[in-house]
Amino acid sequence: MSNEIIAELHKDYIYNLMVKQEREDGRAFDQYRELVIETNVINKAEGSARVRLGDTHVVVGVKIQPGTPFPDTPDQGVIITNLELIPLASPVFESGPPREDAIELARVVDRGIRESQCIDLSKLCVTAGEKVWMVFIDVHVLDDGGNIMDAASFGAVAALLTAKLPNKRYDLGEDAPVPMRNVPVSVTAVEIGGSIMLDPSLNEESIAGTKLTVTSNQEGDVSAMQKSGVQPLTTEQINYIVDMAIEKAKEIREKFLVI
Amino acid sequence: MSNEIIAELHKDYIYNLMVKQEREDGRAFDQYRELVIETNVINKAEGSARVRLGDTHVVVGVKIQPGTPFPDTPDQGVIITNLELIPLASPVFESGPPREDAIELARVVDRGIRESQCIDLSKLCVTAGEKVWMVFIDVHVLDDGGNIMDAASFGAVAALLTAKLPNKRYDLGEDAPVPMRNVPVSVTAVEIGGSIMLDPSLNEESIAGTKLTVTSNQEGDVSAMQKSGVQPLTTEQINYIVDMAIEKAKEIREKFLVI
Amino acid sequence: MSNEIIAELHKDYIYNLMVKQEREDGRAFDQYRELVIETNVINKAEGSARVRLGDTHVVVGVKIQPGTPFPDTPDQGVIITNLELIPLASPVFESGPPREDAIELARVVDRGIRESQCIDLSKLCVTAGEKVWMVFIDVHVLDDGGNIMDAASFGAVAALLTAKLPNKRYDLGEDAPVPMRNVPVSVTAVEIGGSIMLDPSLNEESIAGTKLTVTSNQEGDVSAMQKSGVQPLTTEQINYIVDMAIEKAKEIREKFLVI
Amino acid sequence: MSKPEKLIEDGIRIDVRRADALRHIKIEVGVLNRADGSCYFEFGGNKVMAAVYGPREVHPRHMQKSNSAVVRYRYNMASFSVEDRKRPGPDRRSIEVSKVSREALEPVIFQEYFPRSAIDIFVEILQADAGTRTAGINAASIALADAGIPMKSLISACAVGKVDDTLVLDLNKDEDNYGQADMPIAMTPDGRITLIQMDGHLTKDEFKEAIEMAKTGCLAIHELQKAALTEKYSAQMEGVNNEQ
Amino acid sequence: MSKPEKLIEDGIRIDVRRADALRHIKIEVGVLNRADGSCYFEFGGNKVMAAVYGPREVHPRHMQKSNSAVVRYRYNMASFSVEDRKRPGPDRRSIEVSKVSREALEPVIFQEYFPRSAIDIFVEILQADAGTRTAGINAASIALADAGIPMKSLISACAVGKVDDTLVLDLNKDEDNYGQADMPIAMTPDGRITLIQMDGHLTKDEFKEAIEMAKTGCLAIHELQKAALTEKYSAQMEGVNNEQ
Amino acid sequence: MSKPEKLIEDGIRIDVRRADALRHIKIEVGVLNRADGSCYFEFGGNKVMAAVYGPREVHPRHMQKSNSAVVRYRYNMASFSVEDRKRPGPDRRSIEVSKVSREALEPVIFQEYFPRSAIDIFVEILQADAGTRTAGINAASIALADAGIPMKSLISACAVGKVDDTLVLDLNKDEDNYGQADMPIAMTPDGRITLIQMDGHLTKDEFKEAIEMAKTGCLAIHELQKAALTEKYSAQMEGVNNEQ
Repeated sequence: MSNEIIAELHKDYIYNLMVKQEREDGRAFDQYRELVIETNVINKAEGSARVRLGDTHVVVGVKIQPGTPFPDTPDQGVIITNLELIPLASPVFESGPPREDAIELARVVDRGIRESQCIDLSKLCVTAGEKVWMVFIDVHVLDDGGNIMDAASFGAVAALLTAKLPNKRYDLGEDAPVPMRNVPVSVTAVEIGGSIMLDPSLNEESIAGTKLTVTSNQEGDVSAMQKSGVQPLTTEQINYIVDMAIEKAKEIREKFLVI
Repeated sequence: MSNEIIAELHKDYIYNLMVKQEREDGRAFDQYRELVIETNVINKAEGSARVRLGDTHVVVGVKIQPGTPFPDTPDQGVIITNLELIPLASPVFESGPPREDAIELARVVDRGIRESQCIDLSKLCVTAGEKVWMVFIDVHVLDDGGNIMDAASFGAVAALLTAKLPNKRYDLGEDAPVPMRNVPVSVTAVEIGGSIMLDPSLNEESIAGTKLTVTSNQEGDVSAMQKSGVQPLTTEQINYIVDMAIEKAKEIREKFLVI
Repeated sequence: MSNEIIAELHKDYIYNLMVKQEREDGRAFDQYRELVIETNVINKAEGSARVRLGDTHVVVGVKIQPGTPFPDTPDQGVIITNLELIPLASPVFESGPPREDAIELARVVDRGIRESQCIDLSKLCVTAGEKVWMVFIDVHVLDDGGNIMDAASFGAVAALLTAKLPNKRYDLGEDAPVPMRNVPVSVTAVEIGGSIMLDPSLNEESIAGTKLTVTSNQEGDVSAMQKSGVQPLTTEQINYIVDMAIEKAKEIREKFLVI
Repeated sequence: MSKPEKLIEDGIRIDVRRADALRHIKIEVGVLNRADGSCYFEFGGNKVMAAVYGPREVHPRHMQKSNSAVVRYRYNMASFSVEDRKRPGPDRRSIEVSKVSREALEPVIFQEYFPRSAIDIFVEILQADAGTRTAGINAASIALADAGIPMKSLISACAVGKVDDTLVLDLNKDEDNYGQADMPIAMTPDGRITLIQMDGHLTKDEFKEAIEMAKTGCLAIHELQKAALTEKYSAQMEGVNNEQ
Repeated sequence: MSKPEKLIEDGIRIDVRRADALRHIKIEVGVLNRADGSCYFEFGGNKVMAAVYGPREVHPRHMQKSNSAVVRYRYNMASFSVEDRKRPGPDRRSIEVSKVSREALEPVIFQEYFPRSAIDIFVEILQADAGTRTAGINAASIALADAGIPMKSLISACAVGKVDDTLVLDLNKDEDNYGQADMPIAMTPDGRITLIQMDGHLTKDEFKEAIEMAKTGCLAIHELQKAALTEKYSAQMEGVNNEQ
Repeated sequence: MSKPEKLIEDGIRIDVRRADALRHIKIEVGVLNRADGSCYFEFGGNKVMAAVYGPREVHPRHMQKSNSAVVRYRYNMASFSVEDRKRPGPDRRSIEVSKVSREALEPVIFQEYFPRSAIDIFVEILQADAGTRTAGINAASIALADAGIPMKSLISACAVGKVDDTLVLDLNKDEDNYGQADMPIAMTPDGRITLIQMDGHLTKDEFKEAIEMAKTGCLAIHELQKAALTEKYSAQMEGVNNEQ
């Protein structure tokens, strides 16, 4: 709870720094906090990753099981993304079914993956109309230090990049990698007092009026976008963020290529 | 909320009118408010109707899909009736799963249709024991001006009378009308200060101790009945309402024959 | 509610008795209250029993239906135990889904039956991998006079001992008894002020810091055990209770052999 | 079972009753220790336990009424009470039955004596055999009296139905399943109807005959209810009888 | 239907629109009696009813804000509004849509005028045809004005998408199903964006063009919204226009 | 995998342990920023994160106790922690585990120091491998100390089981699946047992031997817990050790 009070006291301080074009932790406006991605951290999962982005800490597990396809896409696998803001991760998270914040986060992570078509869903079909692979992406947030959005998204992509289709377990031959054909990268910006900055810390997030998340693919095109928060943005601000996000995504994508 | 306060102030007024054998809106005790039924208002539904009964406004959609029959009636279609008192329709309705009032309304609408046997359920069988038509009747209340019961019931019957079995969509031949063989009509009466009157307005409903809904078929026989509310009724009152309801149903039934 | 207040006033009294090695109702520390077990009390159930243990009153019904086995045990029947603390049975029970107390009771009853292997689950297989008997044990508590745990357990075992597999109803031949090969008996002790006593009454239960339930089989071996409550126990106390419980179980088991 | 060819033969029903006969009724008053009042009621194959708690505090608070008690009624079927196991917990049917049962009893309870308090009625169907809601109301009415709740009168309930084109009192399960109409009714001893529901098919004349038949049934049940309470509280019942 | 071979032919879309044309819009203001403000809105095949209640008391109390009104938005699809019947009640999609729609409207509401109170916005989708969230926001914005809630301006919303490699305004259902990108936007009349979401595939240049296209669409809708309100409240609208 | 022919051969278990050996344990203290205290605990293949918040305000209010803190414990398995994906949210098993785990820790917490407040313990099972509840209790006990909650002592927990008619300490997954008995135990360093559960089959003598075996295991774990805390808080630990 004390964290909350400190955050409150920091608000003015951060705001005042912003005016001087500075951030509390000394970062440049387009600079991310330290990002550490470890993969294969959960051996019961078909793919997994632990992401530490500054003080934020998430674990993503990918479980893959056979299931029935949707009637309108009989020859395509299914992606289901779930994210829980468990009370272990923050004094302000509560037990119970996911609320709108968690649902929004899960759906934006999901769209970043789905809309970038980074997974070739047609290769997740075992028997058309009958059996396809169901890919469950479960994001477990352990410590909320701000910008869960990007940490979750990085974790999901990293877990997928190392995930295996468990063919052997279901007598379908040898295990094979999940058919990934792109590496979408989500970049989140906030607007505070007219300034735009990337990768908000918890304190920055708490005083920002609005967030904009832009997911771009390795061709540098936009796959998904989400504004979250009450403060309006101008077209100029949005265009500025999109340009910045596409550049920053290229830099972050390098991290995935060495996984 | 102001509507609620006005209703409160009206109570004495209405009660006093009642004693003088008068109603607030000048209607005779056996007179319905203006009733307008439009059908085919929702083209995504297999059948639909909009009902305005005085200030009350409901939309009913009928969706028809193939499904599995119940084990004890393998050669009969299935009717499922749902009614929601959504918070858009009244300051006193709340979000969330249906409460006892909504459930009672749905079940009485359902029984009026089911028990009058107006739908020939055996003609809703596609393959005995395997596939039958599931008829979902969904009542959406948009404005509660009193006597939702009858408005919902009229809407359900009107929507069914114009509904089509979507054979084409499921490769089962040409679309065909829902096999209707009767037109049940629900008539609701209230007792206020010893007087019986039909089609209560919102104000009348709020001061009535009890409601009695009588659904009769086109032969003039009773198919379903429900007393709702705490005030007891005498046998004489009930018999009087049943006689009145059967007569009034004949008049209202005319509205359906021109659909 | 008055019962609750009386219980409160009794606490000191009972505690003081304990110190004098006495119980409120004059029982010896290892003595159960009067136990009456009637079976076949619900003819819609495949097996049933009514248990009165002092002021405690439970009815247990066993329903048996065909169902699909779990994938990892394709040739074994399924036991599902449910217990509800319905508000009819006590002023402190509430409506709604089972809470931790009811869930713990259900699971301990279940383990007593499951872990003693008193039911030969392999004989509940109809067609391996496809159809097995599902045995639903539903415990309905009607009056909470203390030690629901043992009353529920006795009722479950008694109901099973008289239950029939409904072969006839499902065209599988003649009805047959549920294949029982042991009679597990649950015995619950409490610790109050250093003394150990069996079968706590409601008042005793309310002042006891902890309960220990020991289920033993007819060979005198332990099948299941559960400590419930905050007060720690020493190894000596636990061993003392285990010895006592095994002896007492032999005595109680006699009741079942005459069913 | 499948539909029998005839549900009535020579005026005799499949359970060897005449058209106007009730099933066997067994009443036990005050059978539970924790409840303030209780009643075990057998009505044909129905086995029902009713308990009353109150007047007591209302939780949650916002349900309190400042000038009267709030009456709550929970009708619940045990999972094992029916042929096919019922999932535990309330379903739409039991919510509706609870509502109309509560409304059947409220008119005779002096709710205004207990402002800001709750009178809770719990009815558990242990075995079901057509007529559970009327069995529950009969039991609950006795449990209220057993709890000492001030009442204007008892409430008695039974159903009338139509089978093989004949009106019959107190349907059994087969008559309910294969009959043409079912009409449960609850009433005060002086004939004021506090619950009426109907489904099926009745002509206007049949309806009027049915309602009279139900009255006769309810009055017979009322005598049994009184007798059961008198047996338990010979002295205290004086007052209750005077109030009626 | 399965994917049509071409969604655009000679610059004309399958519903005979040009790339920059909106679908037919029909607006009725103040159509409900119980609500404090309401609007029925047709947008192509979308049929949407919006109602506003408030400012009114907040239940549950702990949701109150001491220095401003709390704005709540409930987007709900009727079961019969879509091809395959939707289960009643909120799902994950409708919870997200409710959130972003609320955030699209909050910036123009003078929430600080009504501390400790609630402004409740209910949007029911009676018929869905791609673009329900933007239809809902357009309707809700008018319903807020109809309820007399003080606002800095109206909010207007529409989507831009990409089909057959061409940017098009206001996707219809087939374009939504088989198109390459969908980007709903909501904005104030002076171009401040209060909602933006996107999925699919847009190059950076396409994106920038798309956002301009959306602006044009929103401004056109804004004129229709004003006209509908003016028609109903020719006199009262003076003030609102000045505020813009 | 299917049941191995032998779970113990020449006194050596399938994971090359002797009957009385614990699996590998790894402890990290204070690994989370937001929580007031935390501990990451690996116990064989179990990976567990525990966090403690409090003493803090109780929501909802009616859960407050006027003369002590309320202790709450939430044991939760991540969907991906097990072979077959687990549906998110509490199930009956996790509710029971949460209850007995809370009762295992409450006796050592000075709850009376913090009336009207809550001490919340959250345990997340990230990877499960038999013994998650004991791993969780071990982790939670350290997290409580890390949060500075006054405690009489730490609590240590492990299971004893029976496989191939032999008593063994600290079952692994295969021993749990194919063994004959499983008995998790939690205790104070001075041997007072705060959790005991058992299922399977143990003779009276085996039971008594098993409980002694568990004690030895718990004491070994206690040393590791102390060491991990000492490492982090060499100075502050003085006080805690004195309290024991």
